[in-house]
This record gives sequence, C-alpha cells and structure tokens, in this order.
Amino acid sequence: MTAVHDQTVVLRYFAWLREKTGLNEERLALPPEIVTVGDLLNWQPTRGHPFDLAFAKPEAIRVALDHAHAKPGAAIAGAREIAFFPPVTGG
Amino acid sequence: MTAVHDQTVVLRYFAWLREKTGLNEERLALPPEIVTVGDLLNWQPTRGHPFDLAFAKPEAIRVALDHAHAKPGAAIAGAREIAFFPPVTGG
Amino acid sequence: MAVRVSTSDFDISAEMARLTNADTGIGGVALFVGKVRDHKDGDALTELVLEHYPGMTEAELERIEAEAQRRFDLSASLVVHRVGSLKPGDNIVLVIACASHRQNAFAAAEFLMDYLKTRAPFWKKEVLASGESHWVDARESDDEAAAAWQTAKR
Amino acid sequence: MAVRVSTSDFDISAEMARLTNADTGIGGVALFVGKVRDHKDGDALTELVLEHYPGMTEAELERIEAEAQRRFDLSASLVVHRVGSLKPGDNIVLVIACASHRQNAFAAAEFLMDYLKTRAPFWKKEVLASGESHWVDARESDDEAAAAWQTAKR
Repeated sequence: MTAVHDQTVVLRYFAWLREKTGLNEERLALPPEIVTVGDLLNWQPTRGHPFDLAFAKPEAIRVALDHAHAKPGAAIAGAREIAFFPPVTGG
Repeated sequence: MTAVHDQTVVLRYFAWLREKTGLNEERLALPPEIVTVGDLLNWQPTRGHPFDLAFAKPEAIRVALDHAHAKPGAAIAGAREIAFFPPVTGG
Repeated sequence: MAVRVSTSDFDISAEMARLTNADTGIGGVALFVGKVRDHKDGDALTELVLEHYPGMTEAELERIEAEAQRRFDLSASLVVHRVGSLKPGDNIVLVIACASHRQNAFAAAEFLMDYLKTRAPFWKKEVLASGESHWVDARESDDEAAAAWQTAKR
Repeated sequence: MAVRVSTSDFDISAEMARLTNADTGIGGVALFVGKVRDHKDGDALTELVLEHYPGMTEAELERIEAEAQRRFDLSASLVVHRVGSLKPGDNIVLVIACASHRQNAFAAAEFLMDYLKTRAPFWKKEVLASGESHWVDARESDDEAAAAWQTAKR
C-alpha cells in the first residue's frame, strides 16, 4: 500500500439494514484508520442515529466487498463497493 | 394345507427368459414335490429343451409370486401367477 | 400419490402443476428425469427397448411410493415410467416428490429412484449402431444404493 | 451453465429442454423447485417479498454453479431465482443439474440449493394475514447443510 490514498467508497444496504438506515446506498470517504471489515462494522454505530441502531449488533451483519462475501478480518483496501446485509435467506 | 390340491399355475417369462424359452406364458400343473421358489428354479432345467438352456444359471433368475418379489425359500402354495425374469434394469 | 406406465412422453411442467396446485403447504419439489444416453461404453446406441411386467409394475411402484410416503412425509408424489422403443435423448422416467421442506423432497426422490432401479420389473435392451443388441445387465452399484436405505437412519 | 434472476415465473419443461436438447450424453437430470408456503408456524402467509443485491447475486450464483460443475462433472446446469412480490403456491427458485448418471445429478442439485441458501444475496420478507410483516431469519440448519459439503469426500 502506498502512503496516502482516498478511501472513497459506495456503501450499500439491504433488507432490514436498508430499512433501519433509511439508505439504499451512500458515497463517502472512509476514515484512514479503517483497515478491515471488522473496523468498518465497529465504526458504523459511532456515526450516530440511525447507524447506532442499525449496527447495534455487528455480529448479525454480513459484508461484501465488490460483490464477494468478506469476513471481519478481510482488508478493505481497494474495494469500491461495500455492502451490508443480514444473513441471506433465499432459495 | 389340506392334503391334495391341484397346483395349476400360470408361468410368465420376461426379457431374455422370454426369448430363451420362446414363451410369454404357459399354464400347467406343477408336480406336487415343488414347494418353494428354489424347488421351482431347480425343476425348470429338468424339463429339457429350451428350459435346460434358459434356466442353466438359476442364481441369475428372479421370481415373483402373484406380482410380488419372492426369495428362493418362499413357499409357492396358493400362487396363481409365477413369473421368471432377470434382475431388473429400469429407471 | 400416483404411478403410471406409458408408451408416450410426459410433460414435466404439467405433471408438477397437477401435484402442487391443490396444496400451497408444499415448500420443496424434487424431480428426477432419466434419459436415454447416446452411447454404451464405446459404442453408439441407436435404440433402447423397454419391456415390463404389466400388473406387477404398477403394484411394485405403488409399494415403493407408499414406502417413500411413510419415510419422508410427502405431500404428493408421482412416478411415470415409459416402455417400448426409445431413442437417444428420449425421457425414460420421471419422479416427483413434494414436501414441506427441501431435504425430505430430495431424499424421497433419490429413494424412489434407487428402489425403482432395483425392484420395479422393467428390463432394458440396447440396440447399438453395429446392429448388435443385448439385454442390459443389472448394476451392483444400484443394489448397493438401494441397500443403503435399509440401514439409513430413517 | 447459466444463472438468471427474474420477476416472472419459469417454465420447467422449456428450461430443461433448452439444457438437454443439444446433449444426448445426459442420462440423469435432477431438478428442484422451491415454492412459497401458505403458512409460517401458525400464521397464514399472504405475501413473500424477495429482495436481492443485483450484480452480486449473479456473481455469487456463477461462483456456486462453477463449484458444482467442478465437483460433479455436470453436462449442464441452471439456476433461476425470482425476486419481487410472490404469493403462496408461487415458484421461488429452480435448480437443474444434468449429468451422465443420476448420483452426480442429485448431489449437484442438493449442493446448488445448500450453497444458494447460505451464500446468494437474497432476503425474504414475510407478510402475514394479521398484517404483520418481518424479515425471515437465517436457519442454522441451512448453514450446517452447506458446511457439510466442505468436509464431504468430493
């Protein structure tokens, strides 16, 4: 990784996360201290209402980086689209 | 079982047993000493040509009594239709 | 619950609709279609002739279906098996198992096929491109698949 | 090999014909259809709303299908999943797996469903006759079914 880069990403929300945040998606620059998916899940509720409620139980939330499932330890560097959603229930 | 009874049955043949015997079915009175399916399988080749050839390997032949699979030890008393065929290969 | 022996082809969508239309408690439907393959080992196959034992076939299929119903709590099921002269690509057999949940539907469809293959009185004769024809031998692997259900948990 | 997300229903016979018409080496076709059930525990269900993540859904279904192809040597396969507003009795999902023999076809169809249920980004919202609605919780049994494939022989 080179020293400074802009972590501007699109964040997307689905199912009850979409309803609780009131957002389909948002574009923003993430703070540089956010390195992993886990960092991101812990940062979300610190943004205040409605993110404090929507992300009150980060362990119940799944994350995808650029359309692929990602675990809490995964690095977000380079991701352009990050999605938050509950465990899937299709089929 | 009462003492004397007529063991007149219909014998049916399928697949290569039908081809080797040249018979779809025949009606006959079985000798009274034939008690089980195994007895019947051992008796068939003693009838001479073409039964000697068709029943040369009785262990390769399956038997049904009145439309139900029967093992060599099963008693044939009361059966009205007895069928002979190779192991099934449908599906 | 129904079984049918037929010389003509089946319409999968229509058969499934007939089973499920009346029952909206069905959540999972597993289906299997067996088809005539175009080769046997190295040789090209030109025709498959299916013989059966009328009367016993229906009786045996009904016994197999009743056992599947008992084991897997099926909402509905169907077995259709064709007989007569078939060509490569033709459908041979259709099995449909409907249940509340997918696990029972899948297990029942596999059970029906495993038992049908080892107990229902059908026999296949293969006609090859060379002109040679022969009755198909039963496969030990089919007997083993059916036997495995006898020691299965349910 | 194909995946499709659709608001409209599918025709099972037509989909299967499209997969099998070109390939007479196919001997077994296993299919699964998931349907909307009319109740949830004690309550009558009036509507099922299916949301998904366009783009990721297709990518994930393609990954699942490629893994099934690798494991089970499939001749052809298809996954169709509906989204939007569905009613009791409506079809939700169709999976088709075509192989030379039935064992691989069955195993692949089960694998596709188990993985689809735990990895493809779809979410169900149930609307009950009482007017109450809620997002469906993921089932632990589905996670266990998918996890079992990771320790399976093949």
